[in-house]
Amino acid sequence: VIMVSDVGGLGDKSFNDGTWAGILKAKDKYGIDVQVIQSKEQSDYVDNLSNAAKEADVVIAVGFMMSNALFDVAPQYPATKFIGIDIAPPEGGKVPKNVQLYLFKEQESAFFVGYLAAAMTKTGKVGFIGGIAIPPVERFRYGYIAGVKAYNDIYGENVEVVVGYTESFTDAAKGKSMALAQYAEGADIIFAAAGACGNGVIDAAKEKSLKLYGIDANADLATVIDKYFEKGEGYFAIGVDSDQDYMAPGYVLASALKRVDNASYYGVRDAYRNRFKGGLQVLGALEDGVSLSQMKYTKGLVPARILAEIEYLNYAIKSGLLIVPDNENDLNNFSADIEFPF
Amino acid sequence: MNIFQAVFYSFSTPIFYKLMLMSATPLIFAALGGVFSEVTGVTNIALEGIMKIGAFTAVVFTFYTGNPWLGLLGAIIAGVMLAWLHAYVSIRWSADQIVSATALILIASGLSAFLMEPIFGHSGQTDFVAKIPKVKLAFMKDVPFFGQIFDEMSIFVYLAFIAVALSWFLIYKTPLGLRMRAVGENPKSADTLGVNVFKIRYFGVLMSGVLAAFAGAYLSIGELGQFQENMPSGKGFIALAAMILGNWNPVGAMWAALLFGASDALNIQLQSILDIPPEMKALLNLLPFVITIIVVSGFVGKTRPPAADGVPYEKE
Amino acid sequence: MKNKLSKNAMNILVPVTSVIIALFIAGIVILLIGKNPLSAYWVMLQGAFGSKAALAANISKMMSLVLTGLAVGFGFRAGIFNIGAEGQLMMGAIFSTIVGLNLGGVSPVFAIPITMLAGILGGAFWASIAGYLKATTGAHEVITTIMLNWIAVYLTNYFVAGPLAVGQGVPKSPEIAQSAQLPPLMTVQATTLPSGIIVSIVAAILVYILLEKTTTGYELKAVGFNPYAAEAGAISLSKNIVLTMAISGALAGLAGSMEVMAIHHRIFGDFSGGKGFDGISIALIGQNNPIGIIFAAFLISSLRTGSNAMQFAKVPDDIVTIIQGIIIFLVAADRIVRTFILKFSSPKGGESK
Amino acid sequence: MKDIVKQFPKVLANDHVNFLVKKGEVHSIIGENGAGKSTLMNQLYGLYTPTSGDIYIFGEKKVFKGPGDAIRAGIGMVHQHFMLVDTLTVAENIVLGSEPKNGMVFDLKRARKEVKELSERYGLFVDVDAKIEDIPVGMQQRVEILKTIYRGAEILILDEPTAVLTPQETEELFGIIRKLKEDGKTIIFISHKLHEVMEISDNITVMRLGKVTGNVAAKDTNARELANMMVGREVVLRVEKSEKTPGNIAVEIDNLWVKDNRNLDAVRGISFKIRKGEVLGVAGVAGNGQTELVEALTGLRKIEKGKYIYNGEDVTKKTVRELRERNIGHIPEDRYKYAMVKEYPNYYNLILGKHYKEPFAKNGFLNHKVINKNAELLIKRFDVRPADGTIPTGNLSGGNQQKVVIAREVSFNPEFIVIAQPTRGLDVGAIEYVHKEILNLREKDVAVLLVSMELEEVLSLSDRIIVMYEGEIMGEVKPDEVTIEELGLMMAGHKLEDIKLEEKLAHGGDPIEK
Ligand SMILES: Nc1ncnc2c1ncn2[C@@H]1O[C@H](COP(=O)(O)OP(=O)(O)OP(=O)(O)O)[C@@H](O)[C@H]1O
Ligand SMILES: Nc1ncnc2c1ncn2[C@@H]1O[C@H](COP(=O)(O)OP(=O)(O)OP(=O)(O)O)[C@@H](O)[C@H]1O
Ligand SMILES: [Mg+2]
Ligand SMILES: [Mg+2]
Repeated sequence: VIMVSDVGGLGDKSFNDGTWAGILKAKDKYGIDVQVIQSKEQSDYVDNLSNAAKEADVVIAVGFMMSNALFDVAPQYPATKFIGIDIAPPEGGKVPKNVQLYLFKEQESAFFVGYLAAAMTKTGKVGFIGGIAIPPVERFRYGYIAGVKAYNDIYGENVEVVVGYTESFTDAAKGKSMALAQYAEGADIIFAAAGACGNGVIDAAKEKSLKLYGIDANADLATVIDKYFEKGEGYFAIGVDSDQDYMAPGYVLASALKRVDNASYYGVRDAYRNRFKGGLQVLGALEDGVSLSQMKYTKGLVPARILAEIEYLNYAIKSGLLIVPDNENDLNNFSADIEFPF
Repeated sequence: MNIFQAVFYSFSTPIFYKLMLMSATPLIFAALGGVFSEVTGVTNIALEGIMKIGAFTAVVFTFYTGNPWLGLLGAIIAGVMLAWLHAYVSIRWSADQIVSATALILIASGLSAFLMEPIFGHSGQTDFVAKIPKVKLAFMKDVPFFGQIFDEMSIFVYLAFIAVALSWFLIYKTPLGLRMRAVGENPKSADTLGVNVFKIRYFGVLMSGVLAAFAGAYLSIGELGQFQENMPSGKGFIALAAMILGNWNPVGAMWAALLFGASDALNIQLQSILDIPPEMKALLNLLPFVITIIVVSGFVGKTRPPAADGVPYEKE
Repeated sequence: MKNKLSKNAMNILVPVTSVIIALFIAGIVILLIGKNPLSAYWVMLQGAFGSKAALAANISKMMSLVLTGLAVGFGFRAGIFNIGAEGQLMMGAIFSTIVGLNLGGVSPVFAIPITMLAGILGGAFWASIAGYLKATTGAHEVITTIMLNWIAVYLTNYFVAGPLAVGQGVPKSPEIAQSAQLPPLMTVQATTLPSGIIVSIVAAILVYILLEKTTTGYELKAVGFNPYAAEAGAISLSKNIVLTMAISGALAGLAGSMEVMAIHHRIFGDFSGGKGFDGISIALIGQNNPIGIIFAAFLISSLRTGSNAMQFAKVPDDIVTIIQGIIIFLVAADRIVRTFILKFSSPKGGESK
Repeated sequence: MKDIVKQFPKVLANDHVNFLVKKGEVHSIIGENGAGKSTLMNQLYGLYTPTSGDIYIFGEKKVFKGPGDAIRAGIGMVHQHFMLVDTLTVAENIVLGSEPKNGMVFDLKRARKEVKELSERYGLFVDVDAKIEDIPVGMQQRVEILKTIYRGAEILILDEPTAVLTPQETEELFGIIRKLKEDGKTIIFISHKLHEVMEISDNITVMRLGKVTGNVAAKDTNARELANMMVGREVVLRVEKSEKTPGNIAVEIDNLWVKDNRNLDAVRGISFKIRKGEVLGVAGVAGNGQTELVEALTGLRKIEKGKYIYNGEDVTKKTVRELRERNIGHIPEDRYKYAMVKEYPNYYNLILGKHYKEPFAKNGFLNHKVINKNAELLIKRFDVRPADGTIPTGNLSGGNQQKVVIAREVSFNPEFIVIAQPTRGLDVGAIEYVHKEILNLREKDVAVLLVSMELEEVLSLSDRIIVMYEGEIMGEVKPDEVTIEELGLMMAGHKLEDIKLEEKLAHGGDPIEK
């Protein structure tokens, strides 16, 4: 199995790393040979995919950037199986037989964190920071705003969302500045769907909280939590893609997960068991494709009722009772028609 | 709020000034670095590369020692080493300074990316390390407005302005500075007076390594606490522009960096204030660049580099 | 310097030696990480030249590098540092795409040149902004072109996510009309040998002719060497500054146009991938000479293509970035290499300097 | 200096030169352009290392690693091309490299004071706070001399110090040299102007093609003999021009106002006419608006006010190209900067200005065949050496560069030509040649505006002379009706009428007293 990364490359703490984790899991289980090839620029994709196709039985293309290259290369190597992570079908909609695509319902995990943020805000304002307005980022935004709306509908509140774009997935300094600006405008929880810019957002949350709590950077989690309750407020970031809660325990409220690891694992597993079908699969909460993080460090901060509500929302989504909007139109028409059974 | 109200509102908030300073700080350091190098007649478009290696080494040293001040020291060492390469081939071997700098940018990014795996066990971004603590000014706390800007600020911000003052002093008020300017303007003339042109140029280029390393260290251990592969994100080039816009003068470079920082802060704040569609918010990011172009062409006009900038000096 | 080697031999020997030294240094690094440098380099060589597909991939990379190299080099000849090829390339790509999208019913005989022209104009327009500002207000081109680069990046993002967006996934425009696409010269599986390479070579020759055989070239070079004398010699500085920028931008715009017409058939986010910046080193390695630039571009594209393959020998690709850096560094420090060569070519040991 | 050999990559610049200077004398070196004078001195100053040979200072053998060593050995040098930092002030330039300090700080106050004192002591007036780029060349020259004295030089090398000076300034300089000599300093003086050499030196060394060809005491020789020793043939030191009646008016200037780089009025309402076949000389101390006048007439500088009529047409607002199209030629004063592209081969520099026109170009393409042919012809006709069209013009000696420029402008067949400082820095042979060419133009009915600081030159070539002072014309005279004294007064700012009036008064006495 060879994985071809996009220009983000390994170490992005996002879908490249996630995909790789899934592959490693499959490796441990089935004892297959694995390798990763990194791409430096757009024009490397065709080249790298072709070379990989000659070497490997299964080639995994990671990232939406690679879609054109993938659909050019795959038909040329019918004997090789291709797995596309976060890659949408071509415009015609016809996916080559030897290609299995995985997409994600980012809006669903964003919905959870949106609901959570709305429930947790003390200021009535939450933030969203996007990188570049590409479709996955936009789906995160739709879901996030829908989550806030749902909370507003259910509780008759009026939590607002401040939106900003860094126009970059790499400039952490800009992410931090933007987070500080949003905090200054009254937001106290910010969800960053902006790649590595998000690290800056997390840093901003930590910095603001440290000041508010009057503790220093090395304070342990217990102190942080105590202080939160003592002050009755705090600043939080919300992570994206992978579980980023550990990056600043106590300051990252939760992460909206996109389980690319599961996707790559499913793909490799199917190929190994000769059950590879080809086609498109959109992984949502139901398929364990997206979810809310474990909230290992922050669960104690959230009222049990809210956690229960989110659990129920998860159920509602999985069972189709609730459909989270994935475009501007649906978002505008969205209203949460939910009654909690408790 | 309409756009004008929003702009005025921005100017009236402390956070605007804070963001401006944060955004300007790395630019000031790097632009000063550029000034030092170019005032002695060696162009240095490798600022981006030096910043990168500085940011990276700062994290590595902090990672191993746990002490971010040693991290800063490491950054300076690495920055000076990279700058030395530039100096050595530019001064000793009359190399094309733009090519040499371009090469160093590549080497810096190759090296920092490559070393991440052996040191941290993964690539892309490093682990989080300790940051250089912020300066808290207790007496500022209750001062209205200013208190909120200066209550807690990275020491780099203050250092940047101190560096501006020191650089200005060094370049315009000391014998060394006089010689630097002479060497950048007319090396032959300096040479005929027994001034060691090569030494002075080495000094200028190495200083640019020190200062650009500060810029890099600010980004990594000053604010974020980690290094990411794309770290300076083009700030080295913007610093280059700031240096030119500031007419190769430390104080001018500072104003140029502040101008850029202010427009960047304005962009970020407007996005947080204005209720406009997402596409429009994305386009607000153009603001700093458009403002810079307008300022350079509308108000600043022609700037004048040191006459021997980029010209290797050869004896005989 | 008493050298027995002819100037031409030196011009070839220096880059070759630089490459060898760089590979040697990198070889040590590869050894240090426990890999065999020889086999790694063998894979690299295979990856760059070993097969038709490799060569095609190599040349399709080279295609726009020649053009951005020409763009920057052309500016240097006239004394202008166009650091904005990156943005001009993107503007060329945007213009070509927009025009190419709307030429559905038009015969290729018209559609191809029109689309190409659109890209050329797009790049020229973008660069002319910097040229015009320099000529009228004295605004330094390094500042303006750096800023225009960023603006072009954001505009591209805006177009592919907004007005031109199509489909899901990558923010991208639709494919341009079939009739506006440049057919490949050869297809090896998914890799094509783009016919755009011919355009690049022709452009290099045209630039050569422009510089060496025309009054325009005469004037541009004069302005580059000595603007005062040029002015006294009845050459308009402002006209030539704008013209230089426009032509330089046109070449970069053509690069974007070729990427669209011959390879991707559309524009998408993060389009350039640094080709404009590569143009700087390529121009200087090729000594701003159009023919030299062709070879310099080939050198860089070979390294890039080979490096991709080298990863299959489990050598991290960052090594290749380092190798590239070292090669370019040694090209800059060509005198060190020259001294080195002389030392080795004369048994008594050549004199330094 | 004993047996000095200096080999440059392509040229043997000094070939076993022996050169001896006695303490306390003024010793001149003369020789054609490229004879190796500057090279020899640069070795004495530690800038170049001799390929072989030894240097002895006050009897002691010295090896200089750089100018620093030479300075410490008591040697100072004023270079042929000024070594000044344009953007620094006079005081800063003078103390550069041995700055007075106050702790760590550069003590500018003391520097200014010391410089002022020195300048007063030797009568070398300078404005210590002015930037070099803003002061006239004469003052720059004084700055250069002060630089050496400031460092306590005992031996002063002056490499062509008078090339850019007015006669008055030269006289001042000689006064200074004498004063320095009285102070016991030793002076080495290089010049192409033989009468100066005769006037100031004790001993004279003549160089030719890298070798010393003669050594005489000044009192035992004369200018003519020196010229012949230098060039190796008979030279005509003063040209004779033919009697000639000028034709119609070619150029008419009326109330012309032009600004300088600092946006101050440099030319202030001057008017004159030039007829065909007439040479109008413009005399004056440099920096009195001549440069701006020249640039205005050739389209390089904007005319603020006034009229510029050429062949009956108003060309006040025309561009350089439009003026060149009308056959107005230009030989600029700064040939390195304005007259040629140093990197271009001769064949390109020989067409600069008409490069876009037939026969050199057609439909935008250069016709290299014609261009080469043109170069071949001109190089032959104007005796440019080496006779090779493909050599970059920058690699020629100054005299030959000037030949290239003249060849080009003459070959363009001008009807009006503006010539500025045409013989600056050239040796006698070359000067003779240039003067002949200017008179040839006059013969061909070209209207000539000749700007020169060399009074001799202006007097011998012009039909009429105007003198400029602070942007105004002090008066117009005929060369054979004016004395050097009168010219000198006008150059110092006295109006011709006033001078005449005073003369009248002096000669006629005071009518009232009578
Ligand atoms: N740096 C140099 N490199 C190579 N050749 C040189 C260099 N400097 C001078 N030459 C050559 O050495 C010879 C002597 O030049 P030099 O400058 O000493 O002449 P000069 O007598 O001072 O002439 P001039 O009267 O024009 O000043 C010339 O032929 C010149 O070509
Ligand atoms: N650094 C150098 N490298 C090569 N050639 C040089 C160098 N410096 C001077 N020369 C050559 O030396 C020759 C003349 O030198 P130099 O400038 O001393 O005399 P010149 O031009 O005759 O002076 P002038 O006419 O001003 O008295 C020219 O051929 C010039 O190209
Ligand atoms: Mg000379
Ligand atoms: Mg000389």
